[in-house]
Amino acid sequence: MPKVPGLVKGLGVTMGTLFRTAKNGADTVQYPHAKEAPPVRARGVIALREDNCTACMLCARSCPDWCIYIEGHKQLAPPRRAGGKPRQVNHLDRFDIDYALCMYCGICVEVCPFDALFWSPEYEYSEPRIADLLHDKDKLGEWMETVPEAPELEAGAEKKK
Amino acid sequence: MSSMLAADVNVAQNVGFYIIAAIMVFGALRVVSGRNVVHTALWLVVVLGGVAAQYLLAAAEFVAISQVMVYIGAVMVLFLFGIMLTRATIGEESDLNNKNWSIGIPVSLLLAGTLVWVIVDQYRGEVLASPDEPMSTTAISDVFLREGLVPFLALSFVLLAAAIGAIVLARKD
Amino acid sequence: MMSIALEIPYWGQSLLRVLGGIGAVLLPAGTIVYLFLFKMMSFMQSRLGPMEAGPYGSMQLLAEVGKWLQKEDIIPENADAKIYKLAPVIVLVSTFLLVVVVPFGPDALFTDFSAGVFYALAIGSVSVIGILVAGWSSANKYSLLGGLRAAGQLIAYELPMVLAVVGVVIQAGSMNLQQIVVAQNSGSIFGWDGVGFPFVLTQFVGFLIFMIAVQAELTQVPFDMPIAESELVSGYMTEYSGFRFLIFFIGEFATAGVFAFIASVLFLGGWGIPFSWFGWESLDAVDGWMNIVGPVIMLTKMLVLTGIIMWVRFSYPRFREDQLQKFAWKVLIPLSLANIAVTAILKVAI
Amino acid sequence: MTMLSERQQMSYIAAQAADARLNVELETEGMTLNIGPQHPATHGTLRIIARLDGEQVVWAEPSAGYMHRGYEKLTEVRTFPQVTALINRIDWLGSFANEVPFILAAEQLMDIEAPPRAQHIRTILFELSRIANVSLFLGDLGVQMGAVTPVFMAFRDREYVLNLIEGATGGRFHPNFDRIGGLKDDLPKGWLDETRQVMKKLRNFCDEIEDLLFGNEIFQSRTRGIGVIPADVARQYGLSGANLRASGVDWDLRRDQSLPLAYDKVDFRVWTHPDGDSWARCWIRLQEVREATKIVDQLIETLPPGPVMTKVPRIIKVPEGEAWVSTEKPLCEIGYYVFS
Amino acid sequence: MLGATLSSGWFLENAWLIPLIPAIGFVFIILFGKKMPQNGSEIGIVSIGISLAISIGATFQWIDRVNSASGGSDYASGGFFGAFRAIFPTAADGGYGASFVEPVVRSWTWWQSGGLEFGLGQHIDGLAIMLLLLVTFISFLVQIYSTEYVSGDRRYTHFFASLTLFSAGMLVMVLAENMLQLILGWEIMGLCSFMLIGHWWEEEANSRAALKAFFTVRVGDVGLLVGTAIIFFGANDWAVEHGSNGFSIRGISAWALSGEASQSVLFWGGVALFIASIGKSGQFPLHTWLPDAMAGPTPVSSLLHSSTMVVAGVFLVARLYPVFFVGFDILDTTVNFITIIGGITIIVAAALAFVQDDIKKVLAYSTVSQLGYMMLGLGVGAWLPAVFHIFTHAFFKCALFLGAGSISHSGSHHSFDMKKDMGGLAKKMPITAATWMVSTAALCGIPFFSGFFSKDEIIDNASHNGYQFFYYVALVGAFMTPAYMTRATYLTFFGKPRGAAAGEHHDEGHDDAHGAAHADHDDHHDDAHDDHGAHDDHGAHHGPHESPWRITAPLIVLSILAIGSGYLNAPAFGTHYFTDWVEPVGVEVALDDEYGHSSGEEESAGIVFAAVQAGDEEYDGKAKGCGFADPSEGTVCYAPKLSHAVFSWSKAMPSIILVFAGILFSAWVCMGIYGDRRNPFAGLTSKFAPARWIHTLLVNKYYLDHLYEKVIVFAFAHPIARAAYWVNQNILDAIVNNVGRGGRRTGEWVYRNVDQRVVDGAVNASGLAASEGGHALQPVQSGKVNQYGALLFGAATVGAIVLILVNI
Amino acid sequence: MYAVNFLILAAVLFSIGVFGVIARRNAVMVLMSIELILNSVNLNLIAFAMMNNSPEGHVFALYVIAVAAAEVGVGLAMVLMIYRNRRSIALDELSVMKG
Repeated sequence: MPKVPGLVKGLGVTMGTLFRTAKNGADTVQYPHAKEAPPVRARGVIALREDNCTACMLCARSCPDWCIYIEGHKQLAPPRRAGGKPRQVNHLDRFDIDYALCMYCGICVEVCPFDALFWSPEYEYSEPRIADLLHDKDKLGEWMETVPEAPELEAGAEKKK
Repeated sequence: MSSMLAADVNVAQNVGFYIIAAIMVFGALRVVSGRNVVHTALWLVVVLGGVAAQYLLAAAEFVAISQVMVYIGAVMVLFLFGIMLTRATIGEESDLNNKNWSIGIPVSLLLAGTLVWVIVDQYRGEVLASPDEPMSTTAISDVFLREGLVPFLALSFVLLAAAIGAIVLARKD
Repeated sequence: MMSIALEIPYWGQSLLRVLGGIGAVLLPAGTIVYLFLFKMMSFMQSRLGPMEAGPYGSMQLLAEVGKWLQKEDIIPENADAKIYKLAPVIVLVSTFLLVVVVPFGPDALFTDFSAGVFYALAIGSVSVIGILVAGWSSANKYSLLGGLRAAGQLIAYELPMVLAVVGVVIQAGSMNLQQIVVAQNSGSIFGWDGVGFPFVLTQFVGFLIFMIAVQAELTQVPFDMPIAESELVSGYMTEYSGFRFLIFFIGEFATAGVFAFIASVLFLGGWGIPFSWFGWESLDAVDGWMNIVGPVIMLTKMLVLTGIIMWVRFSYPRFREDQLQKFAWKVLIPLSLANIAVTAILKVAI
Repeated sequence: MTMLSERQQMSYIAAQAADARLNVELETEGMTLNIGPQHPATHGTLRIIARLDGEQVVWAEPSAGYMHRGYEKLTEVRTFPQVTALINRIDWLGSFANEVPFILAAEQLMDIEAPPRAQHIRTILFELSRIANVSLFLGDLGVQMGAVTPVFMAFRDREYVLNLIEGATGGRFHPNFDRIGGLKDDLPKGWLDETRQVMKKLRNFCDEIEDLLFGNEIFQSRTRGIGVIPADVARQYGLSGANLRASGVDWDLRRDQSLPLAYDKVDFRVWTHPDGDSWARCWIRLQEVREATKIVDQLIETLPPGPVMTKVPRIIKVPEGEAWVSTEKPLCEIGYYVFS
Repeated sequence: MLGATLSSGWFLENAWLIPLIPAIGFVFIILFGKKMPQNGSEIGIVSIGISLAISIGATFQWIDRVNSASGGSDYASGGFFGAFRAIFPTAADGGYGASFVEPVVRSWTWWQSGGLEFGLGQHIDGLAIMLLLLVTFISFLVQIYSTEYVSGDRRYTHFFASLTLFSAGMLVMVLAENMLQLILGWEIMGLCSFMLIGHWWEEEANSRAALKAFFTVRVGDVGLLVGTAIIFFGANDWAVEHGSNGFSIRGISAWALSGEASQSVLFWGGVALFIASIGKSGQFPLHTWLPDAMAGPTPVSSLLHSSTMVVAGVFLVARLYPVFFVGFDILDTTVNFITIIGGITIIVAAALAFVQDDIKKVLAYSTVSQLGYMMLGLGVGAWLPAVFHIFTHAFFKCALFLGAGSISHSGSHHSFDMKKDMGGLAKKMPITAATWMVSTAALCGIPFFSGFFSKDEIIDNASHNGYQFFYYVALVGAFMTPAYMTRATYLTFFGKPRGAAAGEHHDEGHDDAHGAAHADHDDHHDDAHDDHGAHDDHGAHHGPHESPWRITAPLIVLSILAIGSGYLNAPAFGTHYFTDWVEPVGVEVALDDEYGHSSGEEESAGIVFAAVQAGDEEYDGKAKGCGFADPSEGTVCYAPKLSHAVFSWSKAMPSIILVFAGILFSAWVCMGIYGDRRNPFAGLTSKFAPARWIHTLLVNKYYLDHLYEKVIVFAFAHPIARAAYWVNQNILDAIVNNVGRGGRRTGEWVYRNVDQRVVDGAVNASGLAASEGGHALQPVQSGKVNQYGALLFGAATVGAIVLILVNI
Repeated sequence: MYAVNFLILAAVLFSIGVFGVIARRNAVMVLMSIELILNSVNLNLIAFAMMNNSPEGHVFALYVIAVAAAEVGVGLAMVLMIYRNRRSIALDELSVMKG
């Protein structure tokens, strides 16, 4: 079989793609009209369950670029059982994450011993000004709603303890 | 003066001629007096374009097109090339003129005067008949390929020699 | 020409011509940009292209024009401002001058030069000056390099283009574009005149050379060294912004359209349909409705040809500068000379 | 008075010499052109001062160092998990491949080894990041030469790979998935099937690129015989990775080195090319993408069950010592010298 | 016989295809050669083969035509197959003085200017047919040979392309209908010879040889152009009047013999054209390029330098023989330019052949010498023997060259040095040796070999036509030829194997041995080193062996022809086919009144033959007829009437004796010098001073190259350059200076000598005026263009004004 | 149209060109002035051709155009060479031929 010149083959590839796109539609997604669902594990934004947080500062310390700001004070909480001694708990005053600095490494989520931090796949939170990317705990709390369930694992995996 | 109103003088053609001629003369003066090399080259383009337009007025269509093709398309590009390759600075240069440019004015004025005098003396009042249609390419090609064949071939050799010569001159090694 | 001339006053004719000229330049340019630059390229890259402005993004070009018009008109500080402003105009004007020889119908033409082909090629070379001074006056080394490359390239590919056309001229026996159209539509292939005699059949080599040269004249890939984005950062257009960039942009695509018009006239039979279909004997016998249908046919052929140009543009990488020059001087020009020789011999022999 | 470094003096002398040469046999006005770091072809990483004679570069000085980000210093004050997050950023296009050797070095220091399933998944992700990296290179190669379409195809098909990586690790560009002693998590369900589909797509992509770009005569004329590095020169200059293999040296750390990765479980070919020119280097990379897809396919079929994490203390305490681990990254050989 | 319709045929009518096909083949080789399975050589071979086939067809049809003219009307309508029967007619039915056979002429207008048409066309007569057949045949064999010889070469395809184009050029020239076409073919050949000789240009000696060949031939080409111009301006008026033009070969021939031509125009035109022949055919003063051109590959040598290119010069003289015949008064005088040159060439070249160590150079000088024979033959009026010698010489010289190539290819490991690398090869290479022997015998003119018949005819006719002195010159040549050929044969095939022939170089490091073998070559022209490319592919080469069939087959064919071709015209055996077929008969031909196209469909170049007037003279030679008297009214001649010496063995005896004497003497001397040390001739050149001088002179080729390169070039180029520089520096640059200074000096001189003695004041003033004038003018010569421009235009304007004012 | 028109225009252009040749210092600009002169000659040729209604003038004008192209080619090559050797194309510095 005679060799087809590369120039012709190249034209063939582009034209083939053209017809494929016309037939099957594009591989792109028309973004504001249609959205791709991010994977369950996608590290979109960090959500905070404030109730669980004890302001232990583990996350703030382990953050590689120190973008988590936590302030808290000790206060007495009502006793767990009626009549008990009032407990001393750390109350969270401020939990801010500066998403302009965050590098989405996920260490904070991992180190949190109280399951207060979660990854949400939510990604539409851009701001016109960079300073507006500093989100406080209310905002972080809102994202808790978008946190999905942990996915099932592939066959052969051992369940985590 | 009465001859100015001769019936076969086409007014529109004359007006066109004068406008173009004025532009050409102005352009030509800019060419020889301008202070920026690239600007003068562009003025030369204007003059050459004007010449082409005059050819059209003179019903010399083919020559006009050749003028555009050779001069504007090739020669001027070469000029611009040459200028840019020999360090054309942006902005004005003061020393574009010679020391003895003052000789040039009387010489050229004298020349112009003489020529105009002779021309007016000889051809005053002679009217060029407006041809009905432009000089046909066929007629020109007939001259080229019959009487003018040998000069045509000679010219092609000249061009070849010029091309080779230019390459030899401009080559680096 | 006659029928129009009788019915419309002179100023009306003039106006029609000006409008027609602008239309003949801008309409194809816009069509090409939308159809090929926006849509075909996108589809070739498995995406959809602009979809928001207008249905299927058809108004995108207007939006872009609006965007460019409102952008700041930046002139670099060291630039030669006068020439910098003049350069894009030269390019666009040469395109407008180019379109006037193209016949769009038996009477629908702007002017009827007897040496129309020659005129087209001559005017086509004028834009070189615009590009060259654009590069020079920008006071930018990339621009200057781009301008010089463009000039060298346009000159180098002007030659094969002219030489490729010579074959057609020999075959048609005329340099008049209208005559060339007539020669193709009234001819016959071995006595069969069903499709006329488009010169692309006999002048296929010439057609190929012509299209390659057009590709290079338009500085489209694979001959886009002058505006190579990854090397010269758009070359001579580097410093241009806003309105002046728009002129260059329109000029580029308008010239593509006009060259495709000329190519379709030279090789594909132009506006005509084979005269035998309607029993026309000569140009005079052609019906008036061809003045309306002719431009449409032309537009179709033009779109096919520009489609090929753009298709190549979106598929190929570019040459290196020396390869480009070598290709012109060592391949195309000898080939086109051989084409001329063969055509001349066949013309005399047959 | 400013003191010139020796290197600056040398470059000054070279510039003078180039000027002198231009003056002697100059055809045109010489031009000194600065390419980069803002030039589109250099991506902010490199600056080349070139001296041109017409279209010809007669002298050039590359000036590197724009990408130096001071990792060494940054890592001095961070813990091992934090460093892992930073290490991701060394090569943005193949991040996972950055993590692996570092983690391996740390494991070496701690004298632990990840379980086999983790090793397998590491290898899969490692090869996926190779695909993501090199396929973009292949498309971008076209853009640098003026071909606009290949890069879109590359982006299109790289997207599938990135989706895979994101699906498994959560991070598209910076997975940060590797942990000392294993992986952060196991693969999600359905991932393996999807991977199989994507590998098919990528093989198709390789064919397309081969037709569109590599088979193109213009592309070949621009790359063949350009920048030839003979095998001995390549060895002397210490080239590594695909560049070395393009010079005909059969050297691949994946095969020639035994690390706790799953490369010894798969059958793959190490491609070499005798030419050593630009084309050979591109071609080698194309073949490696193909090869990587095959490796991934094989690994998926042989994925062993089991845990993905060994027992490690909660607070990682790396014992004092030093370790050097190098692997065959997408671009070249990368090695980490870890000193604890 | 009168008005007998001449037969013609497709092949004759379309003989123009013969050069065209190789030319097209050339284009194809260039375009597609490298992609072909055999790298393009098959295209060359096929195209030459087709040409050969057409040539053969044309030859048969020409023979048919000749026979039909001379009454063999039996064959006239026989067509192609009839021609077969016509090849060897029963007896010489045409005989001498047969009727004129009209050449087959066709021409097409190429271009036209000022009423002058320049045509391309074919002019087929016996001479052209003979050479067409010869060239295509030899080219065909050489191409086959080359496929083996240069196989594996880096520029294999280009080699075949050049070879094919070269053949096409020669064929164009042979066919040429007019002088311009002849020049075209001539120049194509010149160009191709340059490419072929310099085929291995990487070695400087080769490119120098190519350049030398090119430039030397170019010197002659100036003569060709000048001669063509002279002849054109002399002939055109007459020719146009008779329906042709001054470029047409027939027009020129007819004009030269018409008696209306100016003798001086013919003489100078002839001189100029003969200078072209000298250059191309390597005659005496310009022969030096030919041996150097042996630097080319051997097939090239055999094609260019034995049978085609170098005979182009001879062909030119033969083609325009009327011009030379009348211009040089051939047969009327006992000495003329052609004979002088031819005679000198025979002796000089033969002497040089004695001292060459390089086998190809021996052959080259032998070629030069043989070309001298051909020229001599033409000069003494022996047109036919000279042409016949071209024919026979082509076969045996080609065989010799190819044999030399075969030896170097398979016997001496790409060396051509007879003393170093050959000897005793007869046993190792029997076929090559046998063919070599046969060809040598033919070259030497041993009876019953072809060379004898042609060479002896020349010698005989020299005497017959009254050129007694050159008869002896030719006899001396006849002695020298076998002598040097015997030497070469001895050195190559007999004695002890030496050098490469003994297989030495295959010891370790054969490159070193190789280098040593060539270190003391006086000029490194041979292609041994460069041939390694070709050599690499037969690495299993152990010592001398016989060459493969693609080399031996042409050798065998050629050596058979080296014997057989002579019998085409062997008066000793009463055959004179060649004479009948080739010689144009000198008879007056009636002109058609209207130079129109009355003779059928073929478009003629102008002069049309309507009827043939009987060649009514008795065949006795000189007294009357074409070339000796003006043709009568209304008739023209196309060829001078020549007589042939009648062969007799007694007249041939001197040359036969000399040939054998030469062989024996040479063999004796050779065995002495190269074999047996006790022989009296051993060490002759070292013992005996005059011999040493002669040897030195010969080794240095009479110092001709020194003359050209050192003396002429040096004397001209350097002094001219220096003079130009000097003029530039001292005259042009400072012309006004010198005017001033000269004026002042004049003034001073006058002041001192005249003024002091004669008139004081007046002269003093004039001297001063000159001096001051010079000074005043000096600034004008500023060297600035602008200023010159100002002066030019200013002066022109002033001059114009003055003119106008005067004329008002 | 009057013949004088063309002829006078040509004469004026010619004189301007002559001034350019005399006055300009830059070799390229001298070449440009020469182009002016050549074009004025061409104008004359065309005018006379129109006067005689014959194509010869056109043919000569075309010859002139072709020769001018050759002249520019060689001229600019020389300018480039001068520039290469002397780093300047000022004509009054080129006085090697000074007497």
